[in-house]
Amino acid sequence: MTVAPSTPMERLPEKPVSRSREIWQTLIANRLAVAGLVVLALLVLMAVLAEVIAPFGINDIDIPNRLTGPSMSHWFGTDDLGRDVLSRVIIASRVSLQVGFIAVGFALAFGVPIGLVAGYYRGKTDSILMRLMDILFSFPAILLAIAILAVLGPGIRNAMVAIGLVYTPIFARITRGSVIVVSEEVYIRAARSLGARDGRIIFRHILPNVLAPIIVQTTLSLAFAILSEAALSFLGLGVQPPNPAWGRMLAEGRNFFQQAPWMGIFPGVAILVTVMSFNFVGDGLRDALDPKQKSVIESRGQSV
Amino acid sequence: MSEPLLEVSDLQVYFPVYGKGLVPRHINDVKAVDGVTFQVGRGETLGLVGESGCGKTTTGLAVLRLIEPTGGSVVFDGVDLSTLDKRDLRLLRKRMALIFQDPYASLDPRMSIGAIVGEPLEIHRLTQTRADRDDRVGELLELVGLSPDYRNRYPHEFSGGQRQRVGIARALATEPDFIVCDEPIAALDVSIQAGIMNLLEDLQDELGLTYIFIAHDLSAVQHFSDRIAVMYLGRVVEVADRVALYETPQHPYTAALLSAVPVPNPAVQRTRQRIILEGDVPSPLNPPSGCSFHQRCPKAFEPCPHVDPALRTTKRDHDVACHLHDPALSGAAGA
Amino acid sequence: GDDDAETTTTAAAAGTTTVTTAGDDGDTATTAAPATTAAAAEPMVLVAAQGSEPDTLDPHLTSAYASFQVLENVYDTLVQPGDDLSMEPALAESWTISADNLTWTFVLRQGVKFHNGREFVADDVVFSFERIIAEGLNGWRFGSVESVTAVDDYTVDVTLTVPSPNLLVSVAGFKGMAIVAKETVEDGTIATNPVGTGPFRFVSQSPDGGIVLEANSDFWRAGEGLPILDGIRFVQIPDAGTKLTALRTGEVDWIDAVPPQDVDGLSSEAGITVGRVPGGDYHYFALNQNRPPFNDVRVRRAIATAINRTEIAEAAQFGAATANQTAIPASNGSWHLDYAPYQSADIAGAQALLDDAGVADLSIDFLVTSDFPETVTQAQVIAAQLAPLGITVNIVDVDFGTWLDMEGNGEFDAFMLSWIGNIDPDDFYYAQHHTGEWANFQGYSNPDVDALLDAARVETDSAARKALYDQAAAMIVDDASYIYLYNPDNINAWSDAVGGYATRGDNAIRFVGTFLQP
Amino acid sequence: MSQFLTKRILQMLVALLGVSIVVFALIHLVPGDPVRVALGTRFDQDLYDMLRERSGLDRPFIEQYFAWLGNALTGDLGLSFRNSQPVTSLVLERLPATITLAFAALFVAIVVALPAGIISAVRSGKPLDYAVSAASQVGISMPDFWAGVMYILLFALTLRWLPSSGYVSFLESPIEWLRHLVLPAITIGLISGSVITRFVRSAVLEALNQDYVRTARAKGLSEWRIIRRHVLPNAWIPIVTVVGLQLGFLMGGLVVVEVIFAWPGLGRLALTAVKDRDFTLLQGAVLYIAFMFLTINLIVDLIYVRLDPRVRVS
Amino acid sequence: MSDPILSVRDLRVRFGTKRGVAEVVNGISYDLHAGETLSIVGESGSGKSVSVLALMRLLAEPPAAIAGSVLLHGRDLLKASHRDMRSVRGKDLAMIFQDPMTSLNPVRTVGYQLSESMSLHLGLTADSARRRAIELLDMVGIPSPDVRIDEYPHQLSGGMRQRVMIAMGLSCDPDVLIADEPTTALDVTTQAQITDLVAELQQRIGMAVIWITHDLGVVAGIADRVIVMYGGRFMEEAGVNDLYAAPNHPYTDGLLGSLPMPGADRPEKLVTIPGLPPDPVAMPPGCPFAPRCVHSDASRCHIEVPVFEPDRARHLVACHYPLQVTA
Ligand SMILES: Nc1ncnc2c1ncn2[C@@H]1O[C@H](COP(=O)(O)OP(=O)(O)OP(=O)(O)O)[C@@H](O)[C@H]1O
Ligand SMILES: Nc1ncnc2c1ncn2[C@@H]1O[C@H](COP(=O)(O)OP(=O)(O)OP(=O)(O)O)[C@@H](O)[C@H]1O
Ligand SMILES: [Mg+2]
Ligand SMILES: [Mg+2]
Repeated sequence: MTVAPSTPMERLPEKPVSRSREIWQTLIANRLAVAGLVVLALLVLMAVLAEVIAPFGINDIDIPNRLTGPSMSHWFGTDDLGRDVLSRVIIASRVSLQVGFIAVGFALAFGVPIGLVAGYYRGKTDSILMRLMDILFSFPAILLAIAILAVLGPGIRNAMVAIGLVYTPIFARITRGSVIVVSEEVYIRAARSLGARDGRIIFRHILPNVLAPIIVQTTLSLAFAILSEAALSFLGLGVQPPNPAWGRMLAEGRNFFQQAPWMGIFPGVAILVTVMSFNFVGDGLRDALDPKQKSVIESRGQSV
Repeated sequence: MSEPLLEVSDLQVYFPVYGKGLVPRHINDVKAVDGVTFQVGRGETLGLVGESGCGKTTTGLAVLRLIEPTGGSVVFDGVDLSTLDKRDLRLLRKRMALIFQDPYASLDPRMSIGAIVGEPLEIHRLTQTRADRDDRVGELLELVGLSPDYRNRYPHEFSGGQRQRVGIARALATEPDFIVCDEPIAALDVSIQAGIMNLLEDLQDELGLTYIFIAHDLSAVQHFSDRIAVMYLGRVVEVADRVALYETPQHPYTAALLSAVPVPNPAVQRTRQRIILEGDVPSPLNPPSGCSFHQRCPKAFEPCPHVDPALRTTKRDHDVACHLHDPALSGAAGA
Repeated sequence: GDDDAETTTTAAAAGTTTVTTAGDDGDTATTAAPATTAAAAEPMVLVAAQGSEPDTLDPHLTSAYASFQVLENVYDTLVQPGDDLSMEPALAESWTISADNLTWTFVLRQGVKFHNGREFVADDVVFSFERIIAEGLNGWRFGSVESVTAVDDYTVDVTLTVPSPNLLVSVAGFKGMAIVAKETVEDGTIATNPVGTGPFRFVSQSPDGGIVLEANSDFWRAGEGLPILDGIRFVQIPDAGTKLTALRTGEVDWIDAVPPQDVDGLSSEAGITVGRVPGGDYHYFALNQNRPPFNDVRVRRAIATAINRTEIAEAAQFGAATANQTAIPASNGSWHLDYAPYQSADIAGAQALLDDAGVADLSIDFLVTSDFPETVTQAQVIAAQLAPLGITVNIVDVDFGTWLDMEGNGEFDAFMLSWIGNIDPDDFYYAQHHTGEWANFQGYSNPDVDALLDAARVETDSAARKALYDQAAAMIVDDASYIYLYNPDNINAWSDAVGGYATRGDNAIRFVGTFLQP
Repeated sequence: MSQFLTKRILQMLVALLGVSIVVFALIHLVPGDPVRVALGTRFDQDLYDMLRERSGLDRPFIEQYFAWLGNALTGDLGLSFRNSQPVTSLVLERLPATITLAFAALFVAIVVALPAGIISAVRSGKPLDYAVSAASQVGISMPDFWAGVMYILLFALTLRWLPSSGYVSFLESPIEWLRHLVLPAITIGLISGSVITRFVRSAVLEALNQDYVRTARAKGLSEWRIIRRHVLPNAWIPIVTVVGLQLGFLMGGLVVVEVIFAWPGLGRLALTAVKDRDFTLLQGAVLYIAFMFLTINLIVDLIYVRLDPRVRVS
Repeated sequence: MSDPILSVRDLRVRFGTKRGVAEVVNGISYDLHAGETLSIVGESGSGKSVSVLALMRLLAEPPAAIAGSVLLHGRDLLKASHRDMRSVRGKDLAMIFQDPMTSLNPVRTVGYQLSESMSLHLGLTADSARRRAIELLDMVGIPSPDVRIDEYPHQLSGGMRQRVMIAMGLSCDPDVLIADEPTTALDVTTQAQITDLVAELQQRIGMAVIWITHDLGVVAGIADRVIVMYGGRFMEEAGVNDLYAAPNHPYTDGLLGSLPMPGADRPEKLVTIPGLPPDPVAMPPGCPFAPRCVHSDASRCHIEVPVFEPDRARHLVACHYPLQVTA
């Protein structure tokens, strides 16, 4: 094998970079997105190791020490049954993160394709799909939840499905709105001229160009899903007491708003931190998917 | 003309015009293409020229069924495109390509150049491995005068001419039989123009490609085409061999057009006489009665405002739609 | 109310007497009647906040406490529980019992008028009772009634199949047995426009204005200057915190319940009075005796022994409750049984019982409902208390509609709820613990208890009757048919401007003697 | 035009029919029934059977549905199981409060979200953007009951500026109407506003990157005018979509806020109907919500056509 | 000669990219006088568009970085405040963009986009702005201007959009019009109409024009002076007659040689300049054209950047070995 001599001037030919790699690289060049990823990773780690980390058990009732404020022994204070709020927040992360991610994942997995298809094909397909979504959206979420409980049986997994189902029409509508506009772009016609299948046009061309509002809705839904888990828990659909979930803790804390604000504040902060870090990642992802924004980010790394 | 690869007859494309009001109502049509008939032979290049807005792009799109024609038929290689279902049409697209007039708008802003050019290969599974595809993309970029190093860059990072060449590379990727080139060289410097035309010619020679070549640069059109069709307000008004059209233009519009071709010589260009077209430019929204050119035609005479001239063959391979060349009326013209 | 100033003054003057004669048992200080001022021209309307919404205003068809809060002031019953919960005359001035104890004859008050102006007569009693029997939710209370007949306009006979010493409580224990005007039933307006004989007349109901009542100037106690208020407006504030705030800001004068955790704070707040009396309700849980191992009395006793009732009451009610091992609270003077066989939180004793029964690794599906949130809290405390025994409590928290279904179908190892508003021991025990009775969801069956309950039902001698119930109650407690927890206090709160109101042991909301001082 | 509307109205009717079928099916699927709930713990089999028979609940499922549907088609939505009131009037009674709150909240939301979202996009990556983003995320993460209780404690209890709860009809007293409206409207408005802010930011950011913005700059237009006249019009579609969704939510009633502020809205009615398994009442409430939502979506679809000339009605 | 209206000095534009810094415009200088037409021709991708966008400060910074100076009426635009820049743009300095589809707002009517700068800079009322917009559309040869004015960009053909852009550029009678390939999508008659229109305006109001194009025929018709650009640098600058008669730079020569001649019989092949243009991320150290130049020599061309010789005032060429020496 011979090594071809190369003049110093000659640049090595650029390797084609795969799209996902490129997005990832741009994403991790964004400080906030990295911070978000790190926090999310820590949260997930916390959820996995919850039992090990939590200083107390989730149902270590201690009535005499109920409603005591944050202290050395109970950093986040105690709740109305004298349980350690910190421990409950830590253990609750498991359910809440799951609910958030899985429910939103469900809604994404169904809502976005429905919106894409409806917005791309318009006409009858659009009418049928969107009216179905309208029907779904019209239901009081609680009724839907109770019905799912009845059909699938109670439990956290079904709670996720229920929440996911509630969010599906929202994703569908949001997606469809943007798809309708993007479908009219010339590059869509160009893709069609190449003989691209509808599926390809929808997922390769339209989807990346409508991702911004979907990302926003995803981060929002995450917060709402975690919160609405509380409502479902009350209907027996979610996690059952004494197992904690952030939304449920917040809801219970409301009754002690004046006596023990920490009962609600800490789970609330946990939700906020999750949502914020998710948001940072979402914003970073959006930028990474937008080549113009990407250029701006890359140019920061260059001394021009 | 050799055996036709493409036969377009009486093609019509109307764009609906909607009124104001809460719920838009269809009130009128823009007759962008209104009864266009022509053939393109295998291995032939048909130049398509005409005034801006006369329907060239729309014709090109309708021929490829990228917009649904309102009427008429397009037969490609013996197949009436309107009879094809979605899937067959899609498969046929491997053999037909379009170079878009607006290069930037036709490039997906979120795809890198490499992905854009590689897309047709992927769609029609023309390359087996990723590496193959990357190689081929590099080849294609090089072919149009772009460095393969640019493959990871995005459309907004390119100059107008570079974007146009990306579009050309994409169109060439599947090695189609037939390409509609809608102003493929408008944004290129002359050297690259020459390079692209040479490339297209080479491909034609090697692979027997067929082109519809839409351009405003009549020198380039004449250089590149075998036959040239002149369009005016949604119709073909003259079709002729490249030389015949230049040397003996029959339609007054063609003559006017030719007289306006700029010459790259300041001395000549600044002293040249152009045929100035007077009168209002007609609109496809409400085309004039009779011959659509009559209001601006220096030679208009009695029948022109009333009778719509049909495209008829006057000489061998030379068709024109003008009363001046209607044998039945030629006497009147003289009068 | 459109009463003029003069009426108000007279009414107010009479207020003092009423309050004193009503025999206030001293829980609430009797406030002096309001002084007559120029402001008296302003109608004296009490704004009362309810925590939930009345479903229907038809007394025979509602089971909502919120409806009864309103109807208590609109309707009358033949007799009514007095402040000590013994029955005192109301629409019936007197009553006599036949020698065979099978016919009760009620002599009705004369000159009483319905709010629509028609006079109240015996036919109204017959009509109302027949309606209750035929379609009312409380028809079961008339289980022993054979017929109701009007002897004349002012005399009604109630004929029984068996002697029923608790008949008075059954026919008049609360406003579910109210005497209604026949015509309102026939024209269907009863559900929205109740017409009764009570101290206040229904005026209107709307989503924004709430329920408006005005003083009934023809009230049969008008002679005593009752009612004093010109009117009452019931507003519905479902959130307990908001309701409390509304009381604090003066937007409302009275609230129907106070979240237990707020009671202490509120009591010491200036301008607000908290009325708190031991209540007649009881909280309990029951184990499903149709399922092993809960059919084993040792297992049930083990659980009853292991729990700490005081802690449960403290946790759920913040001390506003009294732990109790039987059903009937001490405040129900006549029927209470002081019986507490279980050691509190006796883990060792409980373990011994379980070992004896050969039960280990017990797991309990515990049915509770967030519609009654204290059940959820209590279940968690119980779960913690049973944990040392190695018992796993799986709390099943569902909505009440589902809860009822699951309870009815026996889909539980344990369920928890409370019974409210009982006065007579029969109401405390019979339906719940008699074999095969409709409320016996836990599947308890003890022939001895059945015999005692049957006998007590028809025993007309009070002392003998008490003895029978005491025996039955002890057996029920020993068998842990129900595991009784505590009796919560009844709590209301009102602004200091409100006078002549007292929280009652039966939780009836009576504003008949209430007044407002400027 | 009329053809499009006719088509959409037909679709709406079909959708409403679908809604009613699903409500019917669901309510029969879930455990518990209205009679059982009405009887509560005082369960009595005879009474139960009698009441079921009287309300027709003992008949086969399909038969019940068609009986209901037959009446519904004549405009009679039946009587509530629970209190025998006509469902139509129960729902109508709640409408003014629901609609008032929905629009007031939406108003607050838009007034907050548009400027906040725009500023955040224009100053993207700058401190102001972070501040707005953080605020909107707090708004999203803070549940309505928490926010509502805080406002009540602050504005009603401590400052005594506003009443803590209740609803007063506009006709009765416009001033009281407004005073009672402020807190609930702000509670939901700020949450909705946080949601809309995120969308405004994202849509504006997207449009700001386009070439026509450069053209507008080349004309010498001020940045604010460019935002208003060139960027926003291109950003409207996603914004209008969420606003439509938000309005749909709001029109359906907001259980928690209605509870906290003792607001006589539809959310509580629907919740009660679910809890009571009051099928007829629930049908009425859900049909109303569905109708509102379908109408809003029809309007949104029509607005799309206005907003982007390339979009056609389908 | 009078003072120039616009004078560009040592303008440089770089883009930070992942691959490195792209040196897209590498120090260009020129003057523009009232009434004058300056044509910039050159290699596709040589930096023509970027250089004019830079002087209008319309490049996003980052990723672009701009250096040098741009004096308009003696004031440096690169140092001007945003507010000053706004008052200059559209009024003193108007621009016609190369890509008419994406440069027009898809959701605003043609009329709206046209009237906007007129009401801003000329203070016209809505009505008169509309009237003038219709007039302008008519002037650029769009049929039924009264109907088209209410249409949206996507309803127009490519050439019509381009003419809308032109009308927009002309609407406020700017001192300097920068036209970036304004007639590429126009047929020759319409193109002639446009060039006539611009020439007429130049006559009337002394507007100076920078006309970027690839159409050497157009250049021959309109330009006073021509600049040939390659690889971010100016290769040659001369009066239009001089340039066509005697191209000095090998690149200019190559360009002119690539033209297809109208009417002529089809030659076997068009002549092209072999090779690829330089990569702006890795600019060759010497003359950017050297790698493709038949006359280049390794000792000078590949090492030393040729510059304009200042003494050859009327015909400047940046080449170590110019083709001919003009008198
Ligand atoms: N945003 C960007 N990031 C990186 N490179 C860019 C960017 N914009 C333009 N370029 C590069 O700058 C160079 C000059 O582009 P410019 O658009 O000025 O060319 P041009 O001379 O106008 O060409 P054309 O005649 O094809 O329009 C090109 O090589 C292009 O790739
Ligand atoms: N989507 C559309 N909606 C309405 N009218 C349209 C649409 N597309 C094109 N038109 C109209 O159709 C006519 C023909 O347009 P077309 O783009 O085919 O012209 P062209 O010959 O390609 O012109 P150019 O040389 O300027 O590109 C024009 O009048 C144009 O306004
Ligand atoms: Mg075109
Ligand atoms: Mg350019």
